[in-house]
Amino acid sequence: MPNRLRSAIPYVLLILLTTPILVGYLWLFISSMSARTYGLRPEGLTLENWRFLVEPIRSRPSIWQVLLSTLAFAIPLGLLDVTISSMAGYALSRLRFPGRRMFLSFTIVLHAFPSATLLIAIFFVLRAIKLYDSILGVVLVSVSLGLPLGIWLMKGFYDNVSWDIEMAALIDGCSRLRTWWSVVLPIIRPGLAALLIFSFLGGWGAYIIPYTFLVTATIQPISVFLQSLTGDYTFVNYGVVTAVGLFQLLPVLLFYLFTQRYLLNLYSGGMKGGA
Amino acid sequence: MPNRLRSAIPYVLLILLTTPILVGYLWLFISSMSARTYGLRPEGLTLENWRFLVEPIRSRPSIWQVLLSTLAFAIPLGLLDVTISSMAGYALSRLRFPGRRMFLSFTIVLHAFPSATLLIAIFFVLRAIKLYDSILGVVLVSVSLGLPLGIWLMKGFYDNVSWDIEMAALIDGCSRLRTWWSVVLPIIRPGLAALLIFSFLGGWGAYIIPYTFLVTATIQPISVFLQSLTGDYTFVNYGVVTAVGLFQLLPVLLFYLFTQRYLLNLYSGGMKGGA
Amino acid sequence: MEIALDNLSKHFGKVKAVDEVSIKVPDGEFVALLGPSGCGKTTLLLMLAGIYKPTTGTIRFGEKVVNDLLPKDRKIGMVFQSYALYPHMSVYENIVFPLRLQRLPANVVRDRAHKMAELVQVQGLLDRKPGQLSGGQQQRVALSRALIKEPDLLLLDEPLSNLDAKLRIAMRAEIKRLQKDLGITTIFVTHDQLEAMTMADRIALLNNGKLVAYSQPHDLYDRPKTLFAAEFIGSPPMNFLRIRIEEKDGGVALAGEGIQMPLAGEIAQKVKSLGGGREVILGIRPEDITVATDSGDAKAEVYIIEPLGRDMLVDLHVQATPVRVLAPPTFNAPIGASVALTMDRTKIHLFDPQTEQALLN
Amino acid sequence: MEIALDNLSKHFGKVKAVDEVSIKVPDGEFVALLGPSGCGKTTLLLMLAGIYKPTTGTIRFGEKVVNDLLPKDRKIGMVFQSYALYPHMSVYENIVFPLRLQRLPANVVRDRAHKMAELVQVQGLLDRKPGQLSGGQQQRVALSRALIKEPDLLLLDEPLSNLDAKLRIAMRAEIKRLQKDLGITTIFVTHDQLEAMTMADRIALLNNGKLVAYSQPHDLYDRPKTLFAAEFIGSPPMNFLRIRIEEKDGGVALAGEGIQMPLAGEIAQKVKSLGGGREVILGIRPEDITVATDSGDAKAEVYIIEPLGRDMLVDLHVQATPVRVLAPPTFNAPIGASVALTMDRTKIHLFDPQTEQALLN
Repeated sequence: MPNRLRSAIPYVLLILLTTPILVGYLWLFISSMSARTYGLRPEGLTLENWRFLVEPIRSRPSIWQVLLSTLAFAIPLGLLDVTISSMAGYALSRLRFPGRRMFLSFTIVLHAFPSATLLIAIFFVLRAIKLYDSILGVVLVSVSLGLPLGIWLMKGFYDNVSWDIEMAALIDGCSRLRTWWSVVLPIIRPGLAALLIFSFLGGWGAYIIPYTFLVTATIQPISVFLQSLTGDYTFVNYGVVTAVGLFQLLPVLLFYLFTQRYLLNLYSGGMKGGA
Repeated sequence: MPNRLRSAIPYVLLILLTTPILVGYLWLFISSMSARTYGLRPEGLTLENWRFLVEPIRSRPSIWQVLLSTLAFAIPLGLLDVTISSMAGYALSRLRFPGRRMFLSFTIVLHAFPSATLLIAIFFVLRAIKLYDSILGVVLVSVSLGLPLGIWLMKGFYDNVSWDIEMAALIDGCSRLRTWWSVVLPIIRPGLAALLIFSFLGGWGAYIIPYTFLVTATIQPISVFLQSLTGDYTFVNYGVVTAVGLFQLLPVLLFYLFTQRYLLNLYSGGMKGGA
Repeated sequence: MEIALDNLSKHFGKVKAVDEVSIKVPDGEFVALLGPSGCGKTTLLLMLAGIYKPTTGTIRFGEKVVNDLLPKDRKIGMVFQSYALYPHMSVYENIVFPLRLQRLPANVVRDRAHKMAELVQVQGLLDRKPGQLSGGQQQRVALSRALIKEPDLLLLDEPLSNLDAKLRIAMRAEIKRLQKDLGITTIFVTHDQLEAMTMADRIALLNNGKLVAYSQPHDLYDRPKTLFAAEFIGSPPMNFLRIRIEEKDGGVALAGEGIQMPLAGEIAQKVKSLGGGREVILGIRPEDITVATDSGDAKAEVYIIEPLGRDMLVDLHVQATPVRVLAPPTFNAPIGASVALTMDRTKIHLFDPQTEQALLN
Repeated sequence: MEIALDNLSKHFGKVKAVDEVSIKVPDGEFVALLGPSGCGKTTLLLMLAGIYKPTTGTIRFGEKVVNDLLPKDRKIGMVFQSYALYPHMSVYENIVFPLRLQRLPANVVRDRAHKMAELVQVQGLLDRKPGQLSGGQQQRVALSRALIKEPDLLLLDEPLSNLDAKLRIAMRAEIKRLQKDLGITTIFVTHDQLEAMTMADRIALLNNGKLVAYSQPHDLYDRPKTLFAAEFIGSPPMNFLRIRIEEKDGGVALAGEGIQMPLAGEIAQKVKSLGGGREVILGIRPEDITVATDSGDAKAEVYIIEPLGRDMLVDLHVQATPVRVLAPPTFNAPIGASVALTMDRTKIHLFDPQTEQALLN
């Protein structure tokens, strides 16, 4: 029995530590369904907070407009990120060219670079090339910031494809480009899928970049929309905020549920041993 | 000759693409040293913008106070992240326990989770446990958000340590704990160093979390301080902003210069093939 | 120290990795655990090391049951296939690590380390890191680290598999001699029948977690008790032919497709006693068959000839059955040539097709 | 197709991976590129495949210089050590991939694929993915993918190294027979002298990028022209002893520490002509020495005895020099016993210690 008690201790500790988080989520859910809350006790169950689904909140754009903007930002972001990373990663993994080593170091440095520091410089660049306050500009900036990690991850996947397979394709009659397209890319398909999902979800939840470089409310993505609900008024309607928060969260959760195993690839695929 | 011309094309393209970024940095530097700028042309070279080093800007805390707060945030963040990740990573890599597989999936899902969505829930939790507006609270939140990646990376390093070495240590007379401490940890030391630097620099440049959960100006880190310079006044003194920006950037750059090779370990160490 | 395994089993879920193995290893002997990959030999070794706990059965070191003893309390030394040297320590630190953990006085540690280094000839390497050593040197270091504790039992996991062919032949002899000189009871795991044959005093042959044979090398080679043992030991492997025991005119013969092999004397009596008309499997090693152009026990067609230097390995087909014969280096015949095979009567083995047990021993 | 390499070199920076190699491979022959790891054999193969470009020298396929030809234009097939099957394609798709790239009509593709699958016996596996196949099956698929183009030249990179011991012996014969049946000029790379000996019509022995021997297997075994070749070919390897040619009373003898070996007849004349008093290296294979207890050419001490089944491998020390002898399986002697060795006069090799060239051929 004391042995059994002892083995229970870690669980008790873990439960205690996890409770605040769970309570937070629970509150989120309850709050979105009620007029007011006292702690976790809801008062006045209502769907009023979810009205934003059918009717814009005061002077703001409709949620569907916001959703469209978010997708217009996140989808190109994911596609561009995967396209460029898959090409650059191949070059870094397979080709020997002057400056390759330096480029690799630089890539990883850029990844860990605090992006906030770059914001001012980026602002001037965007203004100069007339892409300030445009979705295209925000996509380009986000892709650039996402590329270092994407390239590294893709390089990891390519590194795991044996040279032999490429040589075999060359001997079987492929050109170099054909080898990449018909033999190598299909092999790293799980990696491509993972990076695509990862980038897309990154775009879905992105805040700083769109917040800084998009001023027109109609083209702002959902995370900025959500933040604006809490920031602009002296009186914040937490019910609505939590409902919108859940609205943003739910598709992400669903997405994770179905694509989790691809995301797992992202790290385990590039690494020996895996999960 | 046409061959030579052809091989020059990618370089020309790359230079054209890189120019805006370089110009941005150049402007940052020039602007910090001059009273005004017309495009890239400085007017009135001055060190006035750098006065914040010796004398607080208007009613704000002194830069050294800010620096201290930043370190008080970033150092514990790095240490805690490494300590916990190195222990959790070992368990995930080496021990078989119920729920391990689920925990692993969950970890990676949490890593890619848009943290902005969690802010509201975290706010309530922090207020409830009385850590709102305290450096400790911000450290705890940042550590939690950083752990998933840290744990995955550490797990990758542990996965690369052969079981044989651990068995050898057990047979040579070590306990399990001693094996971890005297044999396994020294082997993954490069990984620990890399994660420490990575976390520290993450803390140094962190913005959203400290901005959201720290209100008292004297305990805000430098990135929030920097942002506050641009946000609060109708007239923004860009000269000062760029000087503070450079002040934040320089130590980071220096740090990278000297620890780059550790950071390279972070990804290449965990992956087969490496750089 | 004498080691005794009694009905030892290890199950992983539903898989019986080791299944009721009983072995006695006399004090000072050198025993090989031999078998194909997945036969449970490594699991067995790790149970001896204390890394795995047996599911059932007992492990005895001398008189003491050690099932629940931790590895560090077992007085064992082990050399891993990968050598498993600590990469962050120098060779000297690697060798003395087990003694450091025992908190022995510094001068004892130093003396023993130098004696050990001399024994395995790594005196000149003490300051290096393992990464700077060749495979052979790493193995010597691993060996000295395992021996410095003066263990009661030495365990070796595929000790030669990471060495190149030439070094393997040299280390084989050296390890065997070292074991004989020190007299430490030693158990090693290998998948290579030649390694087991050459090094071990006794071979425990395992298959699917079960012990199929436990005897001396020459015994295993000359008188295999099962079809599996006959097939596994020896290279090129033994030939197997499906034949029938035929009694005719008081004589006895082995007959099969393309085979007619009359017997005489003692062997004829033995075979006769197995029963006429019985279907059996004839086993015969490549060196016990001679090839001639005229007549013999079987008619065969040359499939291909492979020069081994010392001999010619002749691949033949007796009808559809492949048969390999070691012929003198002068042997020559074109592909497809018809030849006759004569088998050495004293070296034939017969196996029951169902039970796979040897019938003549 | 005849293949000719003429002064072929490949430099990587300052490293000469392949150094002025000239070889002619007659049409339809099976040639092994043999050597220790890092000897340049794989680099040479990849130059033949068109993956690497030669630094200097020429490669000729028939009459045509192919130095600058892309791999896909060379009409070659290649089987890689890792098999290099495309994991996302089925076995059938793997096999027909080279034909698809040639845009052949669908029915031609289908017919050839089935003929090929039958030849290498993978008919039943066509719908599987490579990941579902065993090593041996993967190799057959790789072989059929290489052969379906009906190449002029077949390249094999360590074709047997990923197979287990038993399968290796079987595939060795099968690949050799397939090559003979199809008559395709074939070049394969191996580090295993036994593989080269058994499979090749001709062996190109490489060391440090240089060609050290190019001859038939039995020639390389019986009459090695250099010390390196003598050492590399044969297992257990040849024994080497430092001796001196002594002329005494008109007779001639080989003498060394613990060795006194009088010669007579033809060999005596040959050795005499090398010059009395000359220091040379005596090479003799383990099977050409006999062990006796009474007297012989050399006195030796038993170091350890290793049973091989068919023979006993006796490790001896002649003074400090290790010598290995193959003795009959009945041989037995305790460690440290004194024995006498007699060497077969007709099988001795002498090498110059400086030039490492053979002196008796």
